[in-house]
Amino acid sequence: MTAPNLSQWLILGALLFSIGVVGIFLNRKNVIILLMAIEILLLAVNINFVAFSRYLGNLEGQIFVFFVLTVAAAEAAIGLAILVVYFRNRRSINVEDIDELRG
Amino acid sequence: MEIFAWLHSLPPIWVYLLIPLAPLAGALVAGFGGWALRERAHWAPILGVAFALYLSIFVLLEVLHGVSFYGNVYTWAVFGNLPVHIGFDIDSLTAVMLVVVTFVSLCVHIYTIGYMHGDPGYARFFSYIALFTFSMLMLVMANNFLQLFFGWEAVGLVSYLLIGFWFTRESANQAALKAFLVNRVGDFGFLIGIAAIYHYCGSLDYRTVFAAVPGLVGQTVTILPGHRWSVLTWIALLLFIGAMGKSAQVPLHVWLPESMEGPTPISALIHAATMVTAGIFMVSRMSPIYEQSATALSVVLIIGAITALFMGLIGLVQNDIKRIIAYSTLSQLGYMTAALGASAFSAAIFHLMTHAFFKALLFLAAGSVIHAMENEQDIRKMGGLRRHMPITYLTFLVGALALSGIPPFAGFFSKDLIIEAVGDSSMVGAHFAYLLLVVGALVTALYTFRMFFLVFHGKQRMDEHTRAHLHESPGVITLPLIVLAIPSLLAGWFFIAPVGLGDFLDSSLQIRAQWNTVAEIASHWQGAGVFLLHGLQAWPFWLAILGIALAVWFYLLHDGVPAGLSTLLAPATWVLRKKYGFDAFNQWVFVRGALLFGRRFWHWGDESLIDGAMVNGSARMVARAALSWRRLQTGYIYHYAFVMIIGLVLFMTYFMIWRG
Amino acid sequence: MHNALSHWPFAIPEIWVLVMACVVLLVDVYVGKRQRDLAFVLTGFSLLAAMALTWADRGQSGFAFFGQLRLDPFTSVASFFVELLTLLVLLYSRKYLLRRGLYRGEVFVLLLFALLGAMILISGSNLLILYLGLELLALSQYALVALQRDNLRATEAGLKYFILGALASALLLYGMSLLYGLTGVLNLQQIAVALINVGPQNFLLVLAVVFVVAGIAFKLGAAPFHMWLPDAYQGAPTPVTLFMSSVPKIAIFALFLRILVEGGYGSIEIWRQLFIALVLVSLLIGNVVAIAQTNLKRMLAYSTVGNMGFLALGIVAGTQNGLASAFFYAVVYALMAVAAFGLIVYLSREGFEAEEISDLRGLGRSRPWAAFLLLVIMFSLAGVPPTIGFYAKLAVFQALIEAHFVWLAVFGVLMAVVGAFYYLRVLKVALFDPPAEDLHYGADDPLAASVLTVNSVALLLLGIVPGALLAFCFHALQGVL
Amino acid sequence: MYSFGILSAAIWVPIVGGFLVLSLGDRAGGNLARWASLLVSVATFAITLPLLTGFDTQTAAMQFVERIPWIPSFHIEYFLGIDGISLWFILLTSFLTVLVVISSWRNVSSRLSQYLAAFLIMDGLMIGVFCALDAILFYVFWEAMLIPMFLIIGVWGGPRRVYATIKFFLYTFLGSVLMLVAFLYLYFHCGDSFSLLAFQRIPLGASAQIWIFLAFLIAFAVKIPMWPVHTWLPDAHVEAPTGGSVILAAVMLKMGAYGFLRLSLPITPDASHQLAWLMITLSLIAIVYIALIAVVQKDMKKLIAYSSIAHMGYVTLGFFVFTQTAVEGAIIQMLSHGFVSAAMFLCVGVLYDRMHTREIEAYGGVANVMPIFASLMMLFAMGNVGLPGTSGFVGEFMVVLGTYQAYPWPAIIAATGLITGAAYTLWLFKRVLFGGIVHAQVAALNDLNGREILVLGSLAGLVLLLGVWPAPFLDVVHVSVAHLLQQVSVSKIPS
Repeated sequence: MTAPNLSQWLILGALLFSIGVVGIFLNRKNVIILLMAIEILLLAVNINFVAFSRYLGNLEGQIFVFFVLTVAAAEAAIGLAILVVYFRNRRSINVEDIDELRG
Repeated sequence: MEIFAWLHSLPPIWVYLLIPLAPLAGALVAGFGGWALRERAHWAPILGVAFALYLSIFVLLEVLHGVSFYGNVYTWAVFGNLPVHIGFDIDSLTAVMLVVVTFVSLCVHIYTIGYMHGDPGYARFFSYIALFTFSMLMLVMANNFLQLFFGWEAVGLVSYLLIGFWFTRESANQAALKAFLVNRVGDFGFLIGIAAIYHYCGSLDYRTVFAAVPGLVGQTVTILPGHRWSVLTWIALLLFIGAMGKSAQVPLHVWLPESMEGPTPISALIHAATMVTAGIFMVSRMSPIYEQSATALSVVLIIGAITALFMGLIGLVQNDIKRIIAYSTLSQLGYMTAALGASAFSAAIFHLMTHAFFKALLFLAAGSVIHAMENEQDIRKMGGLRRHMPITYLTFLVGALALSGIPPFAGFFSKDLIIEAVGDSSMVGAHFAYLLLVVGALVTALYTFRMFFLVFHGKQRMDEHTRAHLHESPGVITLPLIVLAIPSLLAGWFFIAPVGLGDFLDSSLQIRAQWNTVAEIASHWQGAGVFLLHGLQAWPFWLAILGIALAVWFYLLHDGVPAGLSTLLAPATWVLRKKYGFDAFNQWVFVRGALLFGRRFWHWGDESLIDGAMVNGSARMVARAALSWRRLQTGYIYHYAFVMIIGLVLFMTYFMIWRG
Repeated sequence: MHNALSHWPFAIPEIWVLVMACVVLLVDVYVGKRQRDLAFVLTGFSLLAAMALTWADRGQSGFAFFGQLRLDPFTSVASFFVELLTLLVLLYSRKYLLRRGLYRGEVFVLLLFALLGAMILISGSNLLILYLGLELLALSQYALVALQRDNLRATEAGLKYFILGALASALLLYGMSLLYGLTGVLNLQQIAVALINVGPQNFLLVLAVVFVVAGIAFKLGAAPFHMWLPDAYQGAPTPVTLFMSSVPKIAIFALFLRILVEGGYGSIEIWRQLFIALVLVSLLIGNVVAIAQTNLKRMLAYSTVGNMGFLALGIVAGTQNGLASAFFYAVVYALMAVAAFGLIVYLSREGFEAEEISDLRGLGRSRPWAAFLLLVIMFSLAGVPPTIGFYAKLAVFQALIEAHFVWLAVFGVLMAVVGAFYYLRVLKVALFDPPAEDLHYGADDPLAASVLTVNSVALLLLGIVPGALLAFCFHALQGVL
Repeated sequence: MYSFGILSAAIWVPIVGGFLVLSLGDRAGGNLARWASLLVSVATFAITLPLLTGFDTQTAAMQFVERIPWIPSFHIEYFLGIDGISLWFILLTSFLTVLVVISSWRNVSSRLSQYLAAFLIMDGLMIGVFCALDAILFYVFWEAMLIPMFLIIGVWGGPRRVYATIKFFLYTFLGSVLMLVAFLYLYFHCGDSFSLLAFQRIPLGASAQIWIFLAFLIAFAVKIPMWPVHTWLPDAHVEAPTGGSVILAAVMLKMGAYGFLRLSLPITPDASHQLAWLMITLSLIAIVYIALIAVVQKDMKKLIAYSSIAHMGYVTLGFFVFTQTAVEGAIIQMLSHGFVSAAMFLCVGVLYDRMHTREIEAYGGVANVMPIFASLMMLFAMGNVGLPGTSGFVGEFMVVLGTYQAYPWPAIIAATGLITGAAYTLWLFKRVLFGGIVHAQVAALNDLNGREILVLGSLAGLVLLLGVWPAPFLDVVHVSVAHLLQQVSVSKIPS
């Protein structure tokens, strides 16, 4: 049982990314899920970075990952904040109810 | 003569310049000062025209002494590098026209004082007729086609204004519009003709053009593919279209009878004596061109002859006194045109001259009658007027005899000369034309004296009121009648030798020897007396007598006959009453046609196709796209995200598949 | 190995803005409750100072922090403009914020942080730095949009903007990761070097560029990545729209310039194609759909999409002139958008946003001067001379034809005609329709009024003598290739 | 030749003056604005007069040239200059603006100062178009001009003004943007210069010429307007206030024609020759088809608008037969149409001010109560008909003659305008002025007042002068036209 090679890692990243993307536009239920999907997207990217960094043998990628994680945290915070204020107004976080603005 | 002495001290150009300018000045004074002058407005124009007449006589005398003039006044414009001038060409032809125009015009002016007395448009009327005199003089004095065209259109304008003088009358306006448009049709051809001349001769100046004409012989032009016409024929015919318009030749004659809607003095001056003869004058002027094209001359000859007879025939069934004279004018113009076709230009001019006198006389006399009848124009409501208005009666008789060509009245000489000339002509169609003209003599006499008898003889058919007021017209009206009666009586006798047969006009005309019928006639019968004797043995004279006799029989002795005849010849009279259907044809084809196409183009072309389909159509298309695309913006996050991803995927597939 | 801080002076403006942001935050926390204006004035002052500092740096060039930040003509010119625009936003919105109880410190702080993000995007020279700048800008904007807590539309707009924005950043980030994987470096200069021997056929490169372009297109608001934009613009409080429609455009153009020109110019053959597609779709969607709008803010949002299409035309040209004209377009567009939304801010009052087109009925009679300014703004947006808007389009088309994209230029001008229609419609309502009695504009803020006047008249005067501004912007991109 | 910046003055005095008038507002019942704008317009006219007196008719070179860099980074210059072709139109513009100001003295109800300001600004912009020698400068004036006209029609226009003005704007805008593309294309071909004179010199391939010609064609054809892109004009005219119609018909239409002379012919001579058949066909369609449409119009202004299109048909026809007579005739026709159409629209305005309708049916027998008006309008009608002695004749005459030199048939077809023109003009005249008084409203009409007599009278004088003695007008044009035709005769296709 050998360690997976770069392309396998990349495929994993791509798959995760696709899952995240699909999660965003297939989910009709709940905004929270959207936030989770976004997290998955970022994680997929992180996998890419780490994999590359590992195989290229330089650390920049892994440094990048730390920042991405931080940003992701900030993003999640703001996202949830907005979600809360939205819920206060709309009394719902159902994705299908978010259609005040259109046309 | 010493009354002209002082003029010799002037530079000739001034004299010539003053001839048209004097009436113009009169016109301006009457026009702009009219509101103040009112009933005194006639002085300026009359003085102007009188002065013009005075100068014209001087010019005529000068010309008789062999003085001629050809020069420019000022440069109107420069086309590229070709200067176009306003200038005068003074020769015998011009001189004759000058005198005729100014003389008749003066008579009409004086006559108008009485005739238009009390009309609100008194001043306006005088300014118009003076303006007309100016335009006509410009026309006849022109030494280039530009000025000719200017005068040509200007007289048309004034005639339009005068026909519609009583602009509150619908019929008058209609007639005016019709006159202008029909004339424009002629001018259209005329303009093309000028354009052709400009193209081939590179100038608009008479002498340059005439000098260039011989060089054009044999040149051809292809207007319709496959047809090669002689350039000169093409030009000559185009110019003749103009002449047909102005001189009311078939089929462009339709405007002249209706022009009788205008006040009678106008009918006398413009629609009988002068303007309508512009075509005759023009063609004579262009004799160097016409003499180069037998085809053109034949066309002229035949058109003229047709007009001469068939318009005369219509005169037989008319009941409006002015219209009868109008149709006689048409027929007489036909005679002149026919003369032109036979290269008998001098004869044409001669007839033009005599006709001017006696036709003006007839119209003015008719006007006097109408005046007395309180604007009744229907001869069936007249009769027995001779007792009430002797002067009018006599002068009218003179005119009638002259018109019918009874010796020794003026009309006899000129008309007989024309018929002779056509008879001797070797042109294609000359025999046919001759026949028509000879029969025309009979017809002329018949309708003339029908009118004469119905008006002045027989029982009085007008109502009581009118009869009570019957009276001879005032002096200002009768005086011109008398003045005009004299030349109507004598002009033929005195002028046939110089003008008709003689060489007086030769300086202005170019006639090919083999076509010069007039010279031939002249060689046989020297002088008026001989010619008269010959005329007495010729057909036309006896036919004229027959015509008068018939008229006597029909309208004095057995006045049942005409009715019987008309029932007998019902179809013929119907055709004549319908005037051969020219008017109906124009109405249906041209007027209705134009309106129809106009509406179609407007509604279908502009509104529906261009605006509806193309302009607003594209706008509507965009708007529709806007509304439908806007619905893609559903407001749902997942749709938004989906669209983004679709875009992304398309990008990738583009590169993966199409770019490999 | 030189000292880490050796070149820090090159980053003074960024540092200054960062510091001042924190200062304002503290000031607001302690004295803000009593002295609202203090924070406002302080922000204004810090912006002015930032402009001064940037101006002072003009002409120098070099790197700071081991090439993390770079200073070059473009940096100073672009940051100068973003600072200026932020200042305008601030001045426009004071009364508006006061009226709606939004006149609070966090607004200013967020503005300053967003500005900082923009400035980092402009000067960043390393994928990581650029990413941080982008997120800083984005996160502050999410917050700003949803600032009006009790307003459903605002919060909904915030939510949408946030989710889609996060998705877009993720796309961009993914592209970055691929780029990193391809080259093994994050520094743009090194990336450029590394890409020299990577052909445009390289699968990873294509993928990377596609993702990066998608991310950039989203942030610019170019179709088909524009869907968030109308909702966000319409829902956000107008001053925030004001900011979103101006500053980020320049910043994101800078991002493009850094990644795809400085770093990835080798891949021009790839991204040019993508931008052609973006141009076509954006011009169509933006200009056509705008016609169907009744809400002025939303209409202007679509017009943004269209204008981003025009901007992208310059990018498609891809030449020195092309990029310069695109930058010029971004600047000019930002100025016009600020004026347009500024007018709405100026006219609005409590309970009346003046954001429906019909709200402008009869402005010509009731407020001739405002109507005149509207006239200038609209014709400038439509690109009709003699307004600066015309020269922006002129520059773009000129570059395009220089690069032999005549057909694209023709398509562009035709779309400009379509676009002219909805600007005219606004003018029609404002100038030709009779005024309505029920309309009472705010229009009582001398500050906003004067700023608006200066701003709009500038559009006209710059149109009559555009030489200087044009040269300024074109000079900024000298030797960018 | 050295100039004291006359052209700049002629452009900027009215524009600045316009903004001053705008700032004056309608104080003192607008009297302030009235007199100020009269002053400005007269001053502008006075400024343009030296152009005529100081003009050298012996050279085809540009005169009164002003040339300074404007937008260096694009090599765009502030480059002004005039030759025999543009001179008359500058004078025409400044003169008509004076008339428009006078004619709108009393009859503009609302926002007078803005109205007058719009005209003054437009005055400057239009003069700018006629003397700009830098393509972009030309384009800037060309487009900027639309803005005031857009407002004039939209704000002071009739019931359907919004449709009309937006149609007008978009139509013309669509036309001009393609011209801009052509300019940019030329800019790169001629080595970074926007100078029109440079454009005229550069060699161009056949296909390139065709494309550029078509781009120009759309721009100018819309402006002239030529069939089939003419439909904006009737709407614009009908809805525009009198002054707007006057400027629109008298000056703006000329710009398209001017564009042909200044741009299309010299820049793309081969294409012009190659597509002459197209241009001639379109012109003839305008003369025949449009004239027939004019006959059946019910609205006076619409009728005159259509007649304008027909008359402009002679202009384009004259251009594309390439004979000097025709081209000069076309230019004179433009000038004459400037006088006549302006006068006709002013006449309609006179009636409209009194009865507030343009429907022909609503009138009849006006001549009874308005004799002075009737006689003046008769004169203008005759000018419209092209009667010798009026200005209308000179142009048509020369065009027909010149056309015949090149092609007989087009000349013949064009000459039919003689008939149709008379038909619609005089029929209109008959229905409106002649006949009995139709109703009390007409009976109540009062004749022209002094101001109207001044305006119409001066135009009448010009119509007659140009008709009786066109020589001085033509003298200015000869050399420039000769030079133009020489340019057109030389192929620019690089061998």
